[in-house]
Amino acid sequence: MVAVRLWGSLGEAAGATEVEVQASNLRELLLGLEENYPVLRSELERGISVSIDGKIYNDSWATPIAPDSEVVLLTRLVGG
Amino acid sequence: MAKDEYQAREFKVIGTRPIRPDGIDKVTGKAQYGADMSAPGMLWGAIKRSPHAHARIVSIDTSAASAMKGVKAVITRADFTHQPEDKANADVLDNCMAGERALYDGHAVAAVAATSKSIAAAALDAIKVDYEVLPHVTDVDDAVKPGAPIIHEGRQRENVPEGHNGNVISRTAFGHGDPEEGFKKADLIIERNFTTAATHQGYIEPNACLASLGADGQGEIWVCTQGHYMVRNVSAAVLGLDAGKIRATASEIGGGFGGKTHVWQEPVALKLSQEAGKPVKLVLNRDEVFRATGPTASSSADIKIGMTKDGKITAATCTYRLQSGAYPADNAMLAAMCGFAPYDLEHVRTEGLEVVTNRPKAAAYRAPGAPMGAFPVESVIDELCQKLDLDPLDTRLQNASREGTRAVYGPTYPAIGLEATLEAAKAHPHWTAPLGDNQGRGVACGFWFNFGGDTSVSLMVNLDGTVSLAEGNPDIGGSRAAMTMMAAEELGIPLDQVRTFIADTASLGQNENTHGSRVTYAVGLATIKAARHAIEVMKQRAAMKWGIDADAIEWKDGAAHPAGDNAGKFPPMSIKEIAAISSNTGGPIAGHHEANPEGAGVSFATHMVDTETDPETGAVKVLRYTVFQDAGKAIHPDYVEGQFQGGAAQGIGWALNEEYVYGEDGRLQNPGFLDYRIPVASDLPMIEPVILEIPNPGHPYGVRGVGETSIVPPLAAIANAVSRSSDVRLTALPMSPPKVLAAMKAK
Amino acid sequence: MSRIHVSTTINGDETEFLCEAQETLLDVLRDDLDLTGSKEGCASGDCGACSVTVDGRLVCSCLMLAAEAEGRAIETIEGMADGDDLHPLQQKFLEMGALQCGICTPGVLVAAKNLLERNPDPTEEQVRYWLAGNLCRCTGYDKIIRAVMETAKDMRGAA
Amino acid sequence: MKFHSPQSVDEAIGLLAADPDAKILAGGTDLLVRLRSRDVAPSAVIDIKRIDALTTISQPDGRWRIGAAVPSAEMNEHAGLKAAWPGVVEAADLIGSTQVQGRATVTGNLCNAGPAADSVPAMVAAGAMAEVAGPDGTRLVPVEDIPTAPGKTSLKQGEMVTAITLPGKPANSGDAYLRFIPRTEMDIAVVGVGIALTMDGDTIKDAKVALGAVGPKVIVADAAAKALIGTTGDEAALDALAEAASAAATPIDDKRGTAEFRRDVTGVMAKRTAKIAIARAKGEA
Repeated sequence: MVAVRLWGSLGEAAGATEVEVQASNLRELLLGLEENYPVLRSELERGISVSIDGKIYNDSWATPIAPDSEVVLLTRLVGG
Repeated sequence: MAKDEYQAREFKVIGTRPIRPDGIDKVTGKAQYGADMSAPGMLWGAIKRSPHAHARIVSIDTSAASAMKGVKAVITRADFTHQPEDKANADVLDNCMAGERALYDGHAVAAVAATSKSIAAAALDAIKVDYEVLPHVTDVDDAVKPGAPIIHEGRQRENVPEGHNGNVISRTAFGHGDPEEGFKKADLIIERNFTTAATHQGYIEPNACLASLGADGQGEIWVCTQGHYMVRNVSAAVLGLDAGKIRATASEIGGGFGGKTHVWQEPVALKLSQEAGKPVKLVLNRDEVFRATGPTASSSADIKIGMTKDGKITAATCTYRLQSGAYPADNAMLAAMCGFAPYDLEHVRTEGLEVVTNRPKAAAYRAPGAPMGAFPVESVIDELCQKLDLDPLDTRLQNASREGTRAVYGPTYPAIGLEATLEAAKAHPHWTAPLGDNQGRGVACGFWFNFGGDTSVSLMVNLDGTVSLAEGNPDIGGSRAAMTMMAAEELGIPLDQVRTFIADTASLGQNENTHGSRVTYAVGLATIKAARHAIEVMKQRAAMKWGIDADAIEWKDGAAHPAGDNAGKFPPMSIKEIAAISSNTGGPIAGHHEANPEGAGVSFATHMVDTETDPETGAVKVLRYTVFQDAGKAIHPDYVEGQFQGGAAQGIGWALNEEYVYGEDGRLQNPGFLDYRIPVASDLPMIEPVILEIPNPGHPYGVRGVGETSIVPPLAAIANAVSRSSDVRLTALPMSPPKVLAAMKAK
Repeated sequence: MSRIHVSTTINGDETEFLCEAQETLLDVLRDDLDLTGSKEGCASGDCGACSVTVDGRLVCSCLMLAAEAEGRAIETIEGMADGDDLHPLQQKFLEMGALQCGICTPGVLVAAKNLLERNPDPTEEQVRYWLAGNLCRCTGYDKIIRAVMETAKDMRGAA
Repeated sequence: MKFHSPQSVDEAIGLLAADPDAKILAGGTDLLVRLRSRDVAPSAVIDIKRIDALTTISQPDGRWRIGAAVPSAEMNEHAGLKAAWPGVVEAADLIGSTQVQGRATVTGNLCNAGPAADSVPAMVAAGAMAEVAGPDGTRLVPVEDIPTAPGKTSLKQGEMVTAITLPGKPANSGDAYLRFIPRTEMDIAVVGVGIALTMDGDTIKDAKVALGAVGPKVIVADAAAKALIGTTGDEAALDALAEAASAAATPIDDKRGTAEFRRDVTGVMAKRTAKIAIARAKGEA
């Protein structure tokens, strides 16, 4: 299981600052979150970024995640 | 975790300052920008805009305009028969052409195409629009008050708690620890409200395009934009067309800074062309650029920071309200993520509220939201230092984020370069230079995320051994030079043997916008990998000629060499020689790379500025300015320096004089460069760029994006300098002379 | 509507065109004569991107009616290089990276050339004030000012 | 719209008198902006730059005469005029950018009747007269009497200003103009102060103070001038000048500055301007 840290207001909505998901890559992580945590669905639909061990990923499903990885959900980033 | 891309090496080309490949065209007037292209049979487009901040469109009578000689098409929202399902695209459509309501002064309500500019202008005058004027709100703090006119019913996201009115579209909160506990440990707490005005990117080239669309849905668009793929994709979605049937070609782009990362008028040009059956050129004028293309959000922030006597920040909170204009955006969220990112805080909480108002849709301006995030934070830290008699650089170093720090937005930082910029600032002669009367020195830090995104590059080895490199990102400030250099470095050939082109949307796969400080990082990475791919192919071709295994060949100095004596004795085979036999060895030689690289890494900067305040008029003069920022690896240092200098200059304008001024009637009062006061040459000193090079592990050469972070620190750096030169703390931007003088008089 | 016939000299070439009375010189240069090097950034004389010289005098071509060009000698960015030989300012701008997006560059070059013709040894302050009407949003002006000063120095040395 | 380029003043007046909707085109730096923004839609423009008499700076009968079509850049390049009336020339040199100065005229600056016109307070302080030609002949009108309100002038149908005249420089006199703008260039004045004065030894014998951008039209601040006359221009006199100048200002709040700021800065600018004018009168600058 991977511990996934939620950002402040998302944690408020989920009632927890962390949730656990069975995942070995980004794709599995996103699917697991969507399936198990309906409260996250609106944010997932709007798009999110994910920090894995301090690096920020937007899209790449194949990005590996180790069981002890630090995984933090982020709101989707845009630039200028 | 993905493996590091970075490998230390000696460079031959990288880090030098060659003349940019597109340079001659740009100093001789040959380069073609958005408005410079024409087509046979071309018509001139023009847009009629709402003079009201908020109004119901009762009716539009286009009959007189349509009847005019030379008028070939007149369109209103009724002509856009496709309604996009996606909310963001539906907003783009509504912003390009108002539906039931005009939501801001300058909102498009109709458009024409005519055989001349003057006929098009006359036709706009002939269109009669009947408006029912509605109550409006343009100020972010007014918009969140009970009883404010609500801009959109039913758009509030589920993440907004009870108690906020409908103009608060979204709420996002970040942080960790327990700030209330932290504040108890503070010796001094400062709590204040800060505001920033909306500013425009102020690119000198007005938005422009030349569009052609047939009844069969096949079309072409020539457009000045930061992303021609984005323009194609969004325009197709808005009009209900197949993206693949439209080819978008990027013109040269005369500045963007985030403002050209959106679609503002291209679907209108395409629709006019389809109606008229002819190509249509649609060039906005400056007034339209200010009124109808996205400026930044204005902001209001309530901040509270506690510090101990010896400079430790014990807790911090900040609520940011950013007005996103007439349509939802995510700027407050970014402010709430970025403001405290430079600091290692045990107890921190931020929240960002996205607020809609009757203003043009806000867009990014370099690092979106980050300057508004940093201004209150860096101002209050400085004020704490002043009141506690602490050194502002040492105090920042003491609290600086470093490897292992948990960021306010959640993750634990890997190795980052903030401390390096602070140490460089401390060691620089600027820090200890003497100051005169009414002069002060300010410092501030800034943070921005960089990112990668979809990238597609092709590298063609031509029959004569020269190289054509195709990339899909408009060159906004020297990126052709950077790509050419990376390709030449990797291939081991002279720079003049490579020419880089910005390909149209039919020639390469999807490319993300030129934004997010991504191009030198992501397109550079793809360029290097495309070159490596081509090298692999060339090694195979040489292997075939020599009758040895490709693994027994190494590539150096632009040629295939046998790898050691065991591989056989062959003279090196140059790229030219390999290209000459390509038809005999398997056909054309090309390398390509398609990826979504995600190792951009985050970026920090520290800025230092000296100002002098005129005690009698409140005028602030910038005397000296130094930028310290990590570039990872500067490919072409001139253009890295240019990004540092340009961002700082824009921040200076934001800090001192630039603002959107709205009247009671909700109309923009200063939609021109006369009264929207961007810095002129005589306003500024030289801006010294100090490039730090701490390699980014996510790029083969260590490149880190540099385009955006430089606009983050100046707002507070200048406020801090003004505070130290005139003993007043300005909390509302811009720090225009009337505000500074009033503050000094109130002291 | 009847159009006005204008005979003028542009970059040394005798040129004739027809224009409407309200058309500016910039309109005609760009839309009728295909001299698109002069840019329209504001159409109000505030940005300088359309800078040209008329009888040697630096002006914004957006603030001059095309009909006023009758009998005048106009120089635009397209006339600055002598064939393949760049003007020293053009060359220096390239060498010193004094442009980013390049949209203001033609106007800046035309204005800087006019300055150096009048004052071969300007101070930094004089360069900054002379170019105050040429807005640049990319560079912070630093490299532009340096390039003009360096060119002036080179040209003085060569003279 | 028609375009006329008359060769003589009489021809220009004939065109103007015959067409009430025609506009004079001198430098055009204001007119073209207004044409483009569709703020005005004249039936014709009358370009006066082909009228020789309007394109030169001359000195008939000891007075300076600046033709209505002379751009401010030419004023700045005229050593004699600059030596005589440096304040007027500096004010003209502040109108817009280098490019704008290549076209803009002080006559146009006056006739646009903009409250913030830079050259007008300087000309008023210097005692400039407008040479007004019309169907009934030519008359000389004090410059301060040309604008009557924002965008409005006292010119009658068919009349045009053909030149600005300035007296020959009186002995021991000096003039100056300063304005306040938020940037260093390219802005419209938030406050403008023109002062011309004559010294008798160390004493100010005569002075005229004119204020711009702090009222609907240029303000002749007699009380401010009185604060200087009979003094040496010492600190106390300058303070009195500042106070009187601020008191004479009748500014409004707008996008360029608050009324309070303008009132305060009027006094500050008056002091600074007076110092320069005094130094010039004494031959020290």
